[in-house]
Amino acid sequence: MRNLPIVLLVLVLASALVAPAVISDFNLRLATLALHTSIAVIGLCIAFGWTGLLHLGQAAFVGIGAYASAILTTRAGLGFWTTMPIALLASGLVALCIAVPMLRLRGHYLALAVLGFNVTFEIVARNWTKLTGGFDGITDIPPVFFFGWLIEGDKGFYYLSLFFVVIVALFGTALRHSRYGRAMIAIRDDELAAGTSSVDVTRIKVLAFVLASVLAGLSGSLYAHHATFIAPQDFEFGRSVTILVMLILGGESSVAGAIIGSVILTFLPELLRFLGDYYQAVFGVLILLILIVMPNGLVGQVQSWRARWAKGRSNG
Amino acid sequence: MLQVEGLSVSYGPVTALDGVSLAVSKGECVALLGSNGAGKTTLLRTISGLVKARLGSVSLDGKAIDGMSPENRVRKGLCHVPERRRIFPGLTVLENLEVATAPWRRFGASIATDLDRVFELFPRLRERRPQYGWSLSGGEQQMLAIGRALMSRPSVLLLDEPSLGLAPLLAEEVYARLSEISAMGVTMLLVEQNTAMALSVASRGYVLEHGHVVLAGASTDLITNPRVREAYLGA
Amino acid sequence: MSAQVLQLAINALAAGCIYAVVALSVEIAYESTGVVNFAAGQLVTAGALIGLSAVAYTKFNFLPAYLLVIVGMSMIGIVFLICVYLPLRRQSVLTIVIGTVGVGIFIQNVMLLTWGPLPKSVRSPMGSGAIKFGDVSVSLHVLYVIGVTALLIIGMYLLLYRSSLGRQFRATAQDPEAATLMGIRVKQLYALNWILVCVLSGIAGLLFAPMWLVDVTSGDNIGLKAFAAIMIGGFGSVPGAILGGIIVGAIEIFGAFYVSSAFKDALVFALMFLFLLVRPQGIFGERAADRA
Amino acid sequence: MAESSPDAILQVRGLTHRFGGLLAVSDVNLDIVRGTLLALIGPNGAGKSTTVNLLTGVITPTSGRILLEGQDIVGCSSSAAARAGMVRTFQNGRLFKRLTVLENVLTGADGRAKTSLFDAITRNSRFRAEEDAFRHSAMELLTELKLDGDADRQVGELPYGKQRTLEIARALILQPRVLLLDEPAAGLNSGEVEELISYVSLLRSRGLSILLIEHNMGLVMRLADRVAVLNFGEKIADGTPAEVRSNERVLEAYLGRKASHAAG
Repeated sequence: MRNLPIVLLVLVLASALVAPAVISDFNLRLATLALHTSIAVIGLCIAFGWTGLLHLGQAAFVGIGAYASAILTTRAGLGFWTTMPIALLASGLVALCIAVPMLRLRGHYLALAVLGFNVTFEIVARNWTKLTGGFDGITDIPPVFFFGWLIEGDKGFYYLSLFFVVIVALFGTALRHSRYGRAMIAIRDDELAAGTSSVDVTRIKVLAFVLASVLAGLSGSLYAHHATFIAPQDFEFGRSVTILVMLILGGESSVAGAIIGSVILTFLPELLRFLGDYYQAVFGVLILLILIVMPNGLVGQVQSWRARWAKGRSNG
Repeated sequence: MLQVEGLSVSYGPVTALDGVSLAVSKGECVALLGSNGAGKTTLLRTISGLVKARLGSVSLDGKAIDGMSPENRVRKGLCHVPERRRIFPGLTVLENLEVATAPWRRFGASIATDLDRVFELFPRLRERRPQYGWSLSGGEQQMLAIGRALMSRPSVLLLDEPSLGLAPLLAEEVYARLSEISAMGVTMLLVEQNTAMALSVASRGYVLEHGHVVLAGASTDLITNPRVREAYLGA
Repeated sequence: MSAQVLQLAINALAAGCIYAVVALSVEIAYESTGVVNFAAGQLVTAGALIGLSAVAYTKFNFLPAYLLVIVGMSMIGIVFLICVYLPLRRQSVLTIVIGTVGVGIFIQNVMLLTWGPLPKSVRSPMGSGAIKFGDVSVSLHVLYVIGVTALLIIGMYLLLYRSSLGRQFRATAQDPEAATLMGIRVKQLYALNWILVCVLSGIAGLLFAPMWLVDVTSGDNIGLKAFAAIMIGGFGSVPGAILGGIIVGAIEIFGAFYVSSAFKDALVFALMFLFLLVRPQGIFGERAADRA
Repeated sequence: MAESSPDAILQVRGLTHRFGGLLAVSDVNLDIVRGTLLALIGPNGAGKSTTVNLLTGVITPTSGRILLEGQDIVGCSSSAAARAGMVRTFQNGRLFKRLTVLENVLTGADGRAKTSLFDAITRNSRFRAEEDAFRHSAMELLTELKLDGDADRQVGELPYGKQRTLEIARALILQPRVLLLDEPAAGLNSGEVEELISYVSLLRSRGLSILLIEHNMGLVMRLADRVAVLNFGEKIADGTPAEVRSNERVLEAYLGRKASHAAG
């Protein structure tokens, strides 16, 4: 029983590896989307799930990464492996610039400030036509070469995304089990006590916000090359809400939950296709139900069931 | 008048009260003594309905009020003046007093006599009528908290540390007013760390330790009982 | 002042009035529950669209139609209280805030299903007439917006500061537990709160609808501007919300004319960021660090 | 003013704090002699908690100086004060609920960490060595406090008494120069209080300087080398436990005027 998590992990990875062979092209496309979205969700897990920053603008940072990649590849002719690091850097730098003044703010101030940033980003993306292509967005973003091997079609991109998700998940897990992860969770649990336990609260908050944005940038860069077309509405405030809901659904302080949440919420419109136009309304109700029924998300729910089960066994 | 039987309260794993029983008869003033963390405040909060008891029962005038909401307990004449006064800082003194008439005031019912009664007890409040709650000094805030409670026309008054943070002279003045209120026939249960003051108004007292009643008796007996001193100053 | 500037100023005031009413609704919810209502924009749209249907239903009898809107919005407020606020009340404020986002999505899509995606034009009870003052032409609806807003603000003032109910409402907002101990029925006041919030947003919807075309997303932008208005005016201050709304209206109208109509909204948010940097408490507000 | 007695590890001079118009702490002087325990007592609302907040950088004083080993730490952030060696526990147990018992203690150790973010996410040998060292000292502390069996449990599963003990462990791993214990006995049963007393005595015998904030004088009388008494934000007495216990002003503050006459 002790090795159960490891067994599960191997099973999940194995099925993720063989999935492209068995699922339809359409589902493969969704799975790829779910994978690179989950990178942004893991980023939000660091900022919101652990550190407690109510971050309602993750989509804007995905957008910065996507536009940076798209503009540099289409205009300057650079390849993905050059633009991707630049995209990360761009999102991270923008985050750093706004983090220091914004993180003096708490709770709803931060939420509204980041929301305002998201809306401003949309306005700029729509109207700075020369740079961003305005409403029409940027088309014909080139595919990715991997050591001269063209990663084309969904199958190749699926494995590329999976590779990055595994790297990011490992990064997230390592971070969680280091002093940085501890400090972040300490800040969310009790900021005052974290300070008196020698945690440098401001520095860790800035770090969490910047890391979240760097991961969003990676997610955006992958998105741009996968979709080969980006437009401002891909990064609007509503998208930030979706990313947040993915995290809450999966379990707000768990890397695995972030991935699970983004997979479920990416496939949900398909699963609920019979609802037709009602899907979005149901989506709103779904948010409320998750908040009311299982505020700790799927992972949190499973953990509490396991704890109860273990308790029942030790008592019985 | 007020009867508490076998009351037990826990906050998660911590037991705050463990089988506390006490009774206050009509018109009586009873003091509740004990050190920090003994469970005095929890007891008052349970009586006024803010905290749900795990076991035991509270009854008022012989009728159990256990399921009743705090708002409805006020309507039955049970009013709790909470620790640290908790006046409404953004309401004026007059508004603080008027707002407490919500339980009984219907259209047109006059509050003038009730206001007069409070202003007679606390003339300072009359002067301060238009001032905001936050601008009052600690002593004035305490007077306002007591005055506000009187506006709800209580038959039983629960008071939590009315002398907290007050200079000795002010605390004595507050206590002088409390004995006047007691003389008007209002039943009182008084939590206080200032033993001498509490016992100067109260006729009887209970000593609480770790959620248990460890001692009960007349004020005159308690004041000389070494156990009371121990509870505060240690052996 | 040239006629043109005066003309712009009047339009700015009208737009500002609408933002001020929405900001007032957000501010009331925030002061009494600590919750920032992210569904404000969708509630504005709901007011406009319910108004549209109600006016058609009553065959352009505006008074009963508007009463229908107020009843409808009150019902939304009560449903919100029972289905969202009360079940989530014990959790952190952040959770409730995310809950309001869910409510917004729900309302928006129910409206999409009911009214469809196409923009609609809405008539004003004042008709489409205008008055000319020299070179300045002011539509009757704009004057109506300013008048109704003034009445609303006076009405809210009387309700909150001159009535027994308002006293209880403010007491509950400041200290719900102490209010309970004074025999105030706190749940009823929470109901009043959410009814006020929804009705105010709904009235803002009725006011803005005849000025622009209405579709299911038109309130979103108004909600966002109302947030900016509160940040500028200062969280925790009713006069701040009203002043902030008018400032936002002015920046938008003058900015569109003198700077760029594409970036007029960006100007609003730029000012908001400037305030966050230099004076995070806004013009009148609480200190930003005080409330978590 | 005895400016620099060589064996005073903490010297507080003229500490004053105003909330609005209210003087919460007024011109307070305190001295802790290295390796001794000073108890700070006083009735509810006397300003004890404010004093702790001032000493640990949670709030900044209106005026006054706080000299830790001769160095003024006024204006330091709470984390800087903690790293300087001014470490506290909280009156009502503020642990990190979503971390395990061991992780709670480790948070305190992290202030001494030298490794970078890069080391942490690559989990290289430098990082692992540091982490192992921290874990080792954390486990040592937990063993000493009989919490080693609970190291991997969530904090919420611990009984209250153990939670209070855990807070002391989290403070101790910071290697404090002065340990501030804010009402450590609140809510403990009498057996737990005895254990607390013997552990605090042990810490002092190892040379740790302690400031104990306590409401319950029983505990104070058994532990303190010196006692300072606050009332209305002012220090009204300072001396040995016996001196303070018979001090007229102290009795008055605690029991009220009449009782102190009756008792005296």
